[in-house]
Amino acid sequence: MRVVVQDAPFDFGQEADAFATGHTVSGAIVTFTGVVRDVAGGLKAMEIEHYPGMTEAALTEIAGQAVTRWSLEDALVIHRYGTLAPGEMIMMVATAARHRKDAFEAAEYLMDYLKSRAPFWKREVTADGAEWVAARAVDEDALNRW
Amino acid sequence: MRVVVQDAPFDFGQEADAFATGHTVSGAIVTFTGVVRDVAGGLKAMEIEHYPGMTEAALTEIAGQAVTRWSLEDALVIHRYGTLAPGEMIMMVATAARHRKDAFEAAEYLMDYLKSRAPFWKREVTADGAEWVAARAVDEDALNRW
Amino acid sequence: MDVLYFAWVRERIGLPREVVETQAATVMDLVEDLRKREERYAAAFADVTALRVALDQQLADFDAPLDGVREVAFFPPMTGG
Amino acid sequence: MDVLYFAWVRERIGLPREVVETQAATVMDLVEDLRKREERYAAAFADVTALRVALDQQLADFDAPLDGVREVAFFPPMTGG
Repeated sequence: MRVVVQDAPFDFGQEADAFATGHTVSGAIVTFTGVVRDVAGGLKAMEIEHYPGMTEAALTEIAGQAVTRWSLEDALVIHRYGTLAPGEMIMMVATAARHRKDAFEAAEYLMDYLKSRAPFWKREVTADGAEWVAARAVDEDALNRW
Repeated sequence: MRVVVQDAPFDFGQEADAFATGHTVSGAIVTFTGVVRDVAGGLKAMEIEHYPGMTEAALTEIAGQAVTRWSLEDALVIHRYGTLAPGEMIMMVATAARHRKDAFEAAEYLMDYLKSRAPFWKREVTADGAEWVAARAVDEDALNRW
Repeated sequence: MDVLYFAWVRERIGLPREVVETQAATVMDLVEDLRKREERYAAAFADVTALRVALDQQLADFDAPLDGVREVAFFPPMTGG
Repeated sequence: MDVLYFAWVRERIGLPREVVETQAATVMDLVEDLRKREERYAAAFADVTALRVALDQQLADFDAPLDGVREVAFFPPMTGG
Protein backbone atom coordinates (compact mmCIF):
# COMPACT_ATOMS: atom_id res chain seq x y z
CA MET A 1 0.00 0.00 0.00
CA ARG A 2 1.35 3.40 -0.94
CA VAL A 3 -0.02 6.91 -0.35
CA VAL A 4 1.62 9.90 -2.04
CA VAL A 5 0.74 13.60 -1.64
CA GLN A 6 2.81 15.90 -3.83
CA ASP A 7 2.70 19.08 -5.87
CA ALA A 8 4.74 17.62 -8.75
CA PRO A 9 3.01 15.86 -11.66
CA PHE A 10 3.05 12.06 -11.59
CA ASP A 11 3.57 9.70 -14.51
CA PHE A 12 0.22 7.91 -14.75
CA GLY A 13 1.34 5.34 -17.31
CA GLN A 14 4.42 4.42 -15.32
CA GLU A 15 2.56 4.30 -12.01
CA ALA A 16 -0.29 2.22 -13.48
CA ASP A 17 2.13 -0.19 -15.13
CA ALA A 18 4.32 -0.56 -12.05
CA PHE A 19 1.23 -1.20 -9.94
CA ALA A 20 -0.24 -3.77 -12.33
CA THR A 21 3.01 -5.66 -12.76
CA GLY A 22 4.12 -8.29 -10.30
CA HIS A 23 0.83 -9.07 -8.56
CA THR A 24 0.46 -12.66 -9.76
CA VAL A 25 -2.13 -13.51 -7.11
CA SER A 26 -4.37 -10.65 -8.23
CA GLY A 27 -6.17 -11.14 -11.51
CA ALA A 28 -7.94 -7.80 -11.38
CA ILE A 29 -6.42 -4.31 -11.41
CA VAL A 30 -8.58 -1.17 -11.44
CA THR A 31 -7.31 2.39 -11.76
CA PHE A 32 -9.16 5.67 -11.50
CA THR A 33 -7.64 8.93 -12.67
CA GLY A 34 -9.06 12.39 -12.09
CA VAL A 35 -8.24 15.02 -14.70
CA VAL A 36 -8.74 18.81 -14.54
CA ARG A 37 -11.61 19.36 -16.95
CA ASP A 38 -12.73 22.56 -18.58
CA VAL A 39 -16.40 21.91 -19.23
CA ALA A 40 -17.62 25.49 -19.54
CA GLY A 41 -14.50 26.69 -21.35
CA GLY A 42 -12.27 29.47 -20.04
CA LEU A 43 -10.71 27.60 -17.13
CA LYS A 44 -7.20 28.89 -16.63
CA ALA A 45 -6.13 26.78 -13.69
CA MET A 46 -7.26 24.57 -10.84
CA GLU A 47 -5.71 25.42 -7.48
CA ILE A 48 -5.73 22.69 -4.86
CA GLU A 49 -5.14 23.48 -1.19
CA HIS A 50 -4.65 20.78 1.40
CA TYR A 51 -3.93 20.23 5.10
CA PRO A 52 -0.38 18.85 5.33
CA GLY A 53 -0.16 16.04 7.84
CA MET A 54 -3.89 15.40 8.06
CA THR A 55 -4.04 14.69 4.31
CA GLU A 56 -1.52 11.86 4.46
CA ALA A 57 -3.14 10.44 7.62
CA ALA A 58 -6.65 10.56 6.12
CA LEU A 59 -5.58 8.94 2.84
CA THR A 60 -3.63 6.23 4.68
CA GLU A 61 -6.65 5.44 6.83
CA ILE A 62 -9.03 5.32 3.83
CA ALA A 63 -6.67 3.11 1.85
CA GLY A 64 -6.12 0.82 4.83
CA GLN A 65 -9.86 0.38 5.26
CA ALA A 66 -10.26 -0.50 1.58
CA VAL A 67 -7.44 -3.07 1.75
CA THR A 68 -9.01 -4.75 4.77
CA ARG A 69 -12.61 -4.68 3.63
CA TRP A 70 -11.96 -6.09 0.14
CA SER A 71 -8.88 -8.20 0.99
CA LEU A 72 -6.85 -6.27 -1.55
CA GLU A 73 -3.36 -7.43 -2.37
CA ASP A 74 -2.37 -3.80 -2.87
CA ALA A 75 -3.70 -0.26 -3.11
CA LEU A 76 -2.22 3.02 -4.33
CA VAL A 77 -3.32 6.63 -3.84
CA ILE A 78 -1.55 9.60 -5.42
CA HIS A 79 -3.01 13.10 -5.00
CA ARG A 80 -1.54 16.40 -6.11
CA TYR A 81 -1.91 19.88 -4.67
CA GLY A 82 -0.89 23.30 -5.98
CA THR A 83 -1.73 24.87 -9.33
CA LEU A 84 -2.79 22.57 -12.18
CA ALA A 85 -3.65 23.36 -15.81
CA PRO A 86 -6.67 21.92 -17.69
CA GLY A 87 -5.87 18.40 -18.85
CA GLU A 88 -3.43 17.73 -16.00
CA MET A 89 -4.02 14.75 -13.77
CA ILE A 90 -5.12 15.60 -10.24
CA MET A 91 -4.95 12.16 -8.68
CA MET A 92 -5.12 8.45 -9.19
CA VAL A 93 -6.06 5.39 -7.19
CA ALA A 94 -5.33 1.77 -8.04
CA THR A 95 -6.53 -1.49 -6.49
CA ALA A 96 -5.40 -5.09 -6.96
CA ALA A 97 -7.70 -7.99 -6.04
CA ARG A 98 -8.37 -11.57 -7.04
CA HIS A 99 -11.76 -10.78 -8.53
CA ARG A 100 -12.92 -7.81 -10.53
CA LYS A 101 -15.91 -7.04 -8.31
CA ASP A 102 -13.63 -6.41 -5.32
CA ALA A 103 -11.16 -4.33 -7.32
CA PHE A 104 -13.98 -2.15 -8.71
CA GLU A 105 -15.80 -1.72 -5.40
CA ALA A 106 -12.63 -0.89 -3.50
CA ALA A 107 -11.65 1.74 -6.09
CA GLU A 108 -15.11 3.32 -5.89
CA TYR A 109 -14.93 3.31 -2.10
CA LEU A 110 -11.52 4.99 -2.20
CA MET A 111 -12.86 7.65 -4.54
CA ASP A 112 -16.03 8.29 -2.54
CA TYR A 113 -14.10 8.76 0.71
CA LEU A 114 -11.29 10.70 -0.90
CA LYS A 115 -13.84 13.13 -2.43
CA SER A 116 -15.51 14.04 0.86
CA ARG A 117 -13.20 12.99 3.71
CA ALA A 118 -9.68 13.91 2.61
CA PRO A 119 -8.77 17.53 3.36
CA PHE A 120 -8.42 18.99 -0.13
CA TRP A 121 -10.13 22.11 -1.44
CA LYS A 122 -10.30 23.07 -5.09
CA ARG A 123 -10.51 26.54 -6.58
CA GLU A 124 -11.18 27.26 -10.24
CA VAL A 125 -9.42 30.23 -11.80
CA THR A 126 -11.01 31.85 -14.86
CA ALA A 127 -10.70 35.27 -16.51
CA ASP A 128 -13.53 36.40 -14.19
CA GLY A 129 -11.59 35.53 -11.05
CA ALA A 130 -11.25 32.55 -8.74
CA GLU A 131 -14.02 30.54 -7.14
CA TRP A 132 -13.95 27.74 -4.58
CA VAL A 133 -15.55 24.54 -5.84
CA ALA A 134 -18.60 23.73 -3.70
CA ALA A 135 -18.98 20.23 -2.27
CA ARG A 136 -21.79 18.36 -4.01
CA ALA A 137 -24.59 16.69 -2.06
CA VAL A 138 -24.33 13.72 -4.43
CA ASP A 139 -20.75 13.15 -3.27
CA GLU A 140 -21.75 13.21 0.40
CA ASP A 141 -24.67 10.88 -0.35
CA ALA A 142 -22.32 8.46 -2.11
CA LEU A 143 -20.81 7.57 1.28
CA ASN A 144 -24.11 6.11 2.49
CA ARG A 145 -23.78 3.01 0.36
CA TRP A 146 -20.67 1.76 2.19
CA MET B 1 -13.49 4.22 -29.44
CA ARG B 2 -10.94 1.52 -30.16
CA VAL B 3 -11.17 -2.28 -30.07
CA VAL B 4 -8.03 -4.38 -30.44
CA VAL B 5 -7.76 -8.20 -30.58
CA GLN B 6 -4.19 -9.46 -30.82
CA ASP B 7 -1.85 -12.24 -29.75
CA ALA B 8 1.05 -9.87 -29.01
CA PRO B 9 1.46 -8.34 -25.53
CA PHE B 10 0.29 -4.74 -25.12
CA ASP B 11 1.99 -1.99 -23.15
CA PHE B 12 -0.52 -1.27 -20.37
CA GLY B 13 1.25 1.83 -19.08
CA GLN B 14 1.51 3.37 -22.52
CA GLU B 15 -2.07 2.49 -23.47
CA ALA B 16 -3.46 3.78 -20.17
CA ASP B 17 -1.47 7.01 -20.42
CA ALA B 18 -2.38 7.62 -24.07
CA PHE B 19 -6.03 7.02 -23.25
CA ALA B 20 -6.05 9.31 -20.22
CA THR B 21 -4.24 12.14 -21.98
CA GLY B 22 -6.06 14.62 -24.15
CA HIS B 23 -9.63 14.16 -22.91
CA THR B 24 -10.08 17.60 -21.36
CA VAL B 25 -13.88 17.26 -21.23
CA SER B 26 -13.65 14.04 -19.24
CA GLY B 27 -12.65 14.39 -15.62
CA ALA B 28 -12.85 10.67 -14.90
CA ILE B 29 -10.80 7.84 -16.41
CA VAL B 30 -11.22 4.23 -15.28
CA THR B 31 -9.11 1.29 -16.40
CA PHE B 32 -9.50 -2.40 -15.71
CA THR B 33 -6.73 -4.88 -16.39
CA GLY B 34 -6.98 -8.64 -16.23
CA VAL B 35 -3.82 -10.54 -15.34
CA VAL B 36 -3.12 -14.28 -15.59
CA ARG B 37 -3.08 -15.36 -11.96
CA ASP B 38 -1.68 -18.49 -10.44
CA VAL B 39 -3.79 -18.89 -7.33
CA ALA B 40 -3.25 -22.61 -6.69
CA GLY B 41 0.39 -22.55 -7.78
CA GLY B 42 1.72 -24.68 -10.63
CA LEU B 43 0.10 -22.84 -13.53
CA LYS B 44 2.40 -23.06 -16.53
CA ALA B 45 0.34 -21.14 -19.07
CA MET B 46 -3.05 -19.78 -19.95
CA GLU B 47 -4.18 -20.54 -23.49
CA ILE B 48 -6.87 -18.32 -24.94
CA GLU B 49 -8.85 -19.36 -28.01
CA HIS B 50 -11.18 -16.99 -29.81
CA TYR B 51 -13.50 -16.74 -32.82
CA PRO B 52 -11.82 -14.41 -35.33
CA GLY B 53 -14.30 -12.02 -36.85
CA MET B 54 -17.02 -12.55 -34.28
CA THR B 55 -14.68 -11.45 -31.49
CA GLU B 56 -14.04 -8.04 -33.03
CA ALA B 57 -17.73 -7.61 -33.87
CA ALA B 58 -18.88 -8.56 -30.36
CA LEU B 59 -16.36 -6.29 -28.62
CA THR B 60 -17.23 -3.39 -30.93
CA GLU B 61 -20.93 -3.83 -30.18
CA ILE B 62 -20.37 -4.05 -26.41
CA ALA B 63 -18.11 -0.98 -26.41
CA GLY B 64 -20.57 0.96 -28.56
CA GLN B 65 -23.40 0.20 -26.17
CA ALA B 66 -21.31 1.38 -23.21
CA VAL B 67 -20.40 4.63 -24.99
CA THR B 68 -24.05 5.37 -25.78
CA ARG B 69 -25.53 4.36 -22.44
CA TRP B 70 -23.07 6.36 -20.30
CA SER B 71 -22.34 9.15 -22.79
CA LEU B 72 -18.66 8.27 -22.70
CA GLU B 73 -16.20 10.53 -24.44
CA ASP B 74 -14.12 7.47 -25.27
CA ALA B 75 -13.74 3.75 -24.62
CA LEU B 76 -10.94 1.26 -25.25
CA VAL B 77 -10.90 -2.54 -25.27
CA ILE B 78 -7.75 -4.62 -25.82
CA HIS B 79 -7.93 -8.42 -25.55
CA ARG B 80 -5.21 -10.96 -26.24
CA TYR B 81 -5.42 -14.54 -27.43
CA GLY B 82 -2.79 -17.30 -27.68
CA THR B 83 -0.48 -18.58 -24.96
CA LEU B 84 0.15 -16.36 -21.93
CA ALA B 85 2.40 -16.89 -18.90
CA PRO B 86 1.36 -16.20 -15.27
CA GLY B 87 1.64 -12.48 -14.57
CA GLU B 88 0.99 -11.49 -18.19
CA MET B 89 -1.86 -9.13 -18.94
CA ILE B 90 -4.81 -10.72 -20.73
CA MET B 91 -6.85 -7.66 -21.49
CA MET B 92 -7.72 -4.11 -20.53
CA VAL B 93 -10.65 -1.77 -20.85
CA ALA B 94 -10.67 1.99 -20.32
CA THR B 95 -13.51 4.50 -20.10
CA ALA B 96 -13.54 8.32 -20.12
CA ALA B 97 -16.54 10.23 -18.77
CA ARG B 98 -17.34 13.55 -17.13
CA HIS B 99 -18.22 11.98 -13.81
CA ARG B 100 -16.65 9.07 -11.98
CA LYS B 101 -19.90 7.15 -11.51
CA ASP B 102 -20.37 6.87 -15.28
CA ALA B 103 -16.74 5.91 -15.90
CA PHE B 104 -16.90 3.18 -13.22
CA GLU B 105 -20.28 1.78 -14.29
CA ALA B 106 -19.36 1.70 -17.96
CA ALA B 107 -16.10 -0.14 -17.20
CA GLU B 108 -17.98 -2.71 -15.09
CA TYR B 109 -20.56 -3.15 -17.85
CA LEU B 110 -17.80 -3.68 -20.41
CA MET B 111 -16.19 -6.30 -18.18
CA ASP B 112 -19.44 -8.12 -17.41
CA TYR B 113 -20.38 -8.41 -21.09
CA LEU B 114 -16.86 -9.18 -22.22
CA LYS B 115 -16.67 -12.05 -19.67
CA SER B 116 -19.79 -13.83 -20.88
CA ARG B 117 -20.64 -12.53 -24.35
CA ALA B 118 -17.34 -12.18 -26.21
CA PRO B 119 -16.18 -15.45 -27.84
CA PHE B 120 -13.05 -16.25 -25.84
CA TRP B 121 -12.28 -19.55 -24.13
CA LYS B 122 -9.51 -20.02 -21.59
CA ARG B 123 -7.56 -23.18 -20.86
CA GLU B 124 -5.18 -23.57 -17.93
CA VAL B 125 -2.06 -25.62 -18.48
CA THR B 126 -0.40 -27.24 -15.44
CA ALA B 127 1.99 -30.16 -14.96
CA ASP B 128 -1.12 -32.38 -14.71
CA GLY B 129 -2.37 -31.39 -18.15
CA ALA B 130 -4.67 -28.78 -19.62
CA GLU B 131 -8.18 -27.91 -18.50
CA TRP B 132 -10.80 -25.58 -19.97
CA VAL B 133 -11.89 -22.87 -17.54
CA ALA B 134 -15.60 -23.29 -16.76
CA ALA B 135 -17.90 -20.30 -17.03
CA ARG B 136 -19.04 -19.15 -13.60
CA ALA B 137 -22.71 -18.68 -12.75
CA VAL B 138 -21.76 -15.49 -10.91
CA ASP B 139 -20.47 -14.03 -14.19
CA GLU B 140 -23.69 -14.87 -16.03
CA ASP B 141 -25.72 -13.44 -13.14
CA ALA B 142 -23.70 -10.22 -13.28
CA LEU B 143 -25.42 -9.37 -16.59
CA ASN B 144 -28.81 -9.13 -14.89
CA ARG B 145 -28.02 -5.83 -13.26
CA TRP B 146 -27.71 -3.96 -16.57
CA MET C 1 -23.03 -24.38 -44.75
CA ASP C 2 -19.82 -23.78 -42.75
CA VAL C 3 -19.92 -25.28 -39.28
CA LEU C 4 -17.29 -24.18 -36.74
CA TYR C 5 -16.34 -25.69 -33.40
CA PHE C 6 -14.42 -24.03 -30.58
CA ALA C 7 -12.75 -25.03 -27.30
CA TRP C 8 -13.74 -28.51 -26.02
CA VAL C 9 -16.39 -28.90 -28.74
CA ARG C 10 -13.58 -28.60 -31.28
CA GLU C 11 -11.47 -31.08 -29.31
CA ARG C 12 -14.24 -33.68 -28.99
CA ILE C 13 -15.22 -33.52 -32.64
CA GLY C 14 -11.58 -33.35 -33.68
CA LEU C 15 -11.73 -30.54 -36.18
CA PRO C 16 -12.16 -26.76 -36.10
CA ARG C 17 -14.52 -26.41 -39.06
CA GLU C 18 -16.20 -28.34 -41.84
CA VAL C 19 -18.70 -27.86 -44.64
CA VAL C 20 -22.02 -29.57 -43.86
CA GLU C 21 -24.73 -30.27 -46.44
CA THR C 22 -28.02 -30.19 -44.55
CA GLN C 23 -31.76 -29.65 -44.96
CA ALA C 24 -32.07 -28.74 -41.27
CA ALA C 25 -34.64 -25.99 -40.67
CA THR C 26 -33.38 -24.95 -37.22
CA VAL C 27 -30.19 -25.14 -35.18
CA MET C 28 -31.67 -28.01 -33.16
CA ASP C 29 -32.43 -29.92 -36.38
CA LEU C 30 -28.79 -29.47 -37.39
CA VAL C 31 -27.69 -30.73 -33.97
CA GLU C 32 -29.85 -33.86 -34.45
CA ASP C 33 -28.28 -34.46 -37.88
CA LEU C 34 -24.77 -34.12 -36.46
CA ARG C 35 -25.49 -36.37 -33.47
CA LYS C 36 -26.40 -39.22 -35.86
CA ARG C 37 -23.08 -39.02 -37.69
CA GLU C 38 -20.59 -40.51 -35.25
CA GLU C 39 -20.02 -41.12 -31.58
CA ARG C 40 -17.68 -38.10 -31.28
CA TYR C 41 -20.51 -35.82 -32.51
CA ALA C 42 -23.02 -37.47 -30.18
CA ALA C 43 -20.58 -36.89 -27.30
CA ALA C 44 -19.98 -33.24 -28.18
CA PHE C 45 -23.71 -32.52 -28.52
CA ALA C 46 -24.89 -34.74 -25.64
CA ASP C 47 -26.09 -31.77 -23.57
CA VAL C 48 -26.95 -28.66 -25.58
CA THR C 49 -27.63 -26.68 -22.41
CA ALA C 50 -23.83 -26.75 -21.97
CA LEU C 51 -23.38 -25.24 -25.44
CA ARG C 52 -23.85 -21.91 -27.13
CA VAL C 53 -24.45 -21.25 -30.82
CA ALA C 54 -23.72 -18.33 -33.14
CA LEU C 55 -25.33 -17.82 -36.57
CA ASP C 56 -23.22 -15.72 -38.92
CA GLN C 57 -21.22 -14.60 -35.87
CA GLN C 58 -24.23 -13.47 -33.80
CA LEU C 59 -25.29 -15.37 -30.67
CA ALA C 60 -28.58 -17.21 -31.26
CA ASP C 61 -30.95 -19.72 -29.67
CA PHE C 62 -31.10 -23.41 -30.55
CA ASP C 63 -34.61 -23.02 -31.98
CA ALA C 64 -33.48 -20.29 -34.38
CA PRO C 65 -34.13 -20.93 -38.12
CA LEU C 66 -31.20 -21.54 -40.46
CA ASP C 67 -32.71 -19.74 -43.48
CA GLY C 68 -29.96 -17.88 -45.30
CA VAL C 69 -27.36 -18.66 -42.66
CA ARG C 70 -23.87 -19.26 -44.05
CA GLU C 71 -21.88 -19.93 -40.89
CA VAL C 72 -22.91 -21.80 -37.72
CA ALA C 73 -20.56 -22.02 -34.73
CA PHE C 74 -20.89 -24.25 -31.65
CA PHE C 75 -18.92 -23.62 -28.46
CA PRO C 76 -19.10 -23.77 -24.66
CA PRO C 77 -20.11 -20.71 -22.57
CA MET C 78 -17.56 -17.99 -23.11
CA THR C 79 -14.85 -17.15 -20.58
CA GLY C 80 -13.33 -13.86 -21.69
CA GLY C 81 -11.90 -11.03 -19.61
CA MET D 1 -3.91 26.02 21.11
CA ASP D 2 -3.08 26.23 17.40
CA VAL D 3 -6.07 27.16 15.26
CA LEU D 4 -5.82 26.60 11.50
CA TYR D 5 -8.04 27.89 8.70
CA PHE D 6 -8.32 26.54 5.16
CA ALA D 7 -9.85 27.58 1.83
CA TRP D 8 -12.44 30.38 2.10
CA VAL D 9 -12.35 30.29 5.91
CA ARG D 10 -8.66 31.21 5.67
CA GLU D 11 -9.46 33.94 3.14
CA ARG D 12 -12.25 35.50 5.22
CA ILE D 13 -10.24 35.51 8.42
CA GLY D 14 -7.13 36.60 6.55
CA LEU D 15 -4.62 34.19 8.02
CA PRO D 16 -3.79 30.50 7.77
CA ARG D 17 -3.11 29.84 11.44
CA GLU D 18 -2.79 31.51 14.81
CA VAL D 19 -2.27 30.65 18.47
CA VAL D 20 -5.46 31.15 20.50
CA GLU D 21 -5.61 31.32 24.30
CA THR D 22 -9.00 29.97 25.29
CA GLN D 23 -10.95 28.40 28.14
CA ALA D 24 -13.48 26.95 25.69
CA ALA D 25 -14.71 23.49 26.71
CA THR D 26 -16.01 22.49 23.28
CA VAL D 27 -15.47 23.39 19.63
CA MET D 28 -18.72 25.37 19.66
CA ASP D 29 -17.50 27.36 22.69
CA LEU D 30 -14.34 28.18 20.75
CA VAL D 31 -16.42 29.27 17.76
CA GLU D 32 -18.42 31.62 20.05
CA ASP D 33 -15.17 33.10 21.39
CA LEU D 34 -13.82 33.66 17.89
CA ARG D 35 -17.08 35.17 16.60
CA LYS D 36 -16.84 37.90 19.27
CA ARG D 37 -13.36 38.94 18.22
CA GLU D 38 -13.94 40.82 14.96
CA GLU D 39 -16.37 41.11 12.08
CA ARG D 40 -14.18 38.90 9.83
CA TYR D 41 -14.42 36.06 12.37
CA ALA D 42 -18.18 36.56 12.75
CA ALA D 43 -18.48 36.38 8.94
CA ALA D 44 -16.36 33.24 8.65
CA PHE D 45 -18.28 31.47 11.41
CA ALA D 46 -21.75 32.83 10.54
CA ASP D 47 -23.06 29.39 9.56
CA VAL D 48 -21.25 26.46 11.15
CA THR D 49 -23.33 23.97 9.15
CA ALA D 50 -21.24 25.14 6.17
CA LEU D 51 -18.05 24.30 8.08
CA ARG D 52 -16.13 21.21 9.15
CA VAL D 53 -13.70 20.89 12.05
CA ALA D 54 -10.73 18.67 12.76
CA LEU D 55 -9.17 18.13 16.20
CA ASP D 56 -5.53 17.10 16.06
CA GLN D 57 -6.07 16.24 12.36
CA GLN D 58 -9.12 14.02 12.93
CA LEU D 59 -12.58 15.08 11.75
CA ALA D 60 -14.81 15.89 14.73
CA ASP D 61 -18.22 17.33 15.63
CA PHE D 62 -18.80 20.87 16.82
CA ASP D 63 -19.93 19.63 20.25
CA ALA D 64 -16.67 17.69 20.75
CA PRO D 65 -14.65 18.57 23.91
CA LEU D 66 -11.31 20.35 23.55
CA ASP D 67 -9.58 18.57 26.49
CA GLY D 68 -5.98 17.85 25.55
CA VAL D 69 -6.42 19.08 21.97
CA ARG D 70 -3.40 20.92 20.57
CA GLU D 71 -4.56 21.73 17.04
CA VAL D 72 -8.01 22.78 15.83
CA ALA D 73 -8.71 23.32 12.12
CA PHE D 74 -11.77 24.92 10.50
CA PHE D 75 -12.57 24.52 6.81
CA PRO D 76 -15.41 24.10 4.31
CA PRO D 77 -16.60 20.66 3.17
CA MET D 78 -13.76 18.92 1.38
CA THR D 79 -13.56 18.64 -2.40
CA GLY D 80 -10.82 16.13 -3.13
CA GLY D 81 -10.50 13.64 -5.94
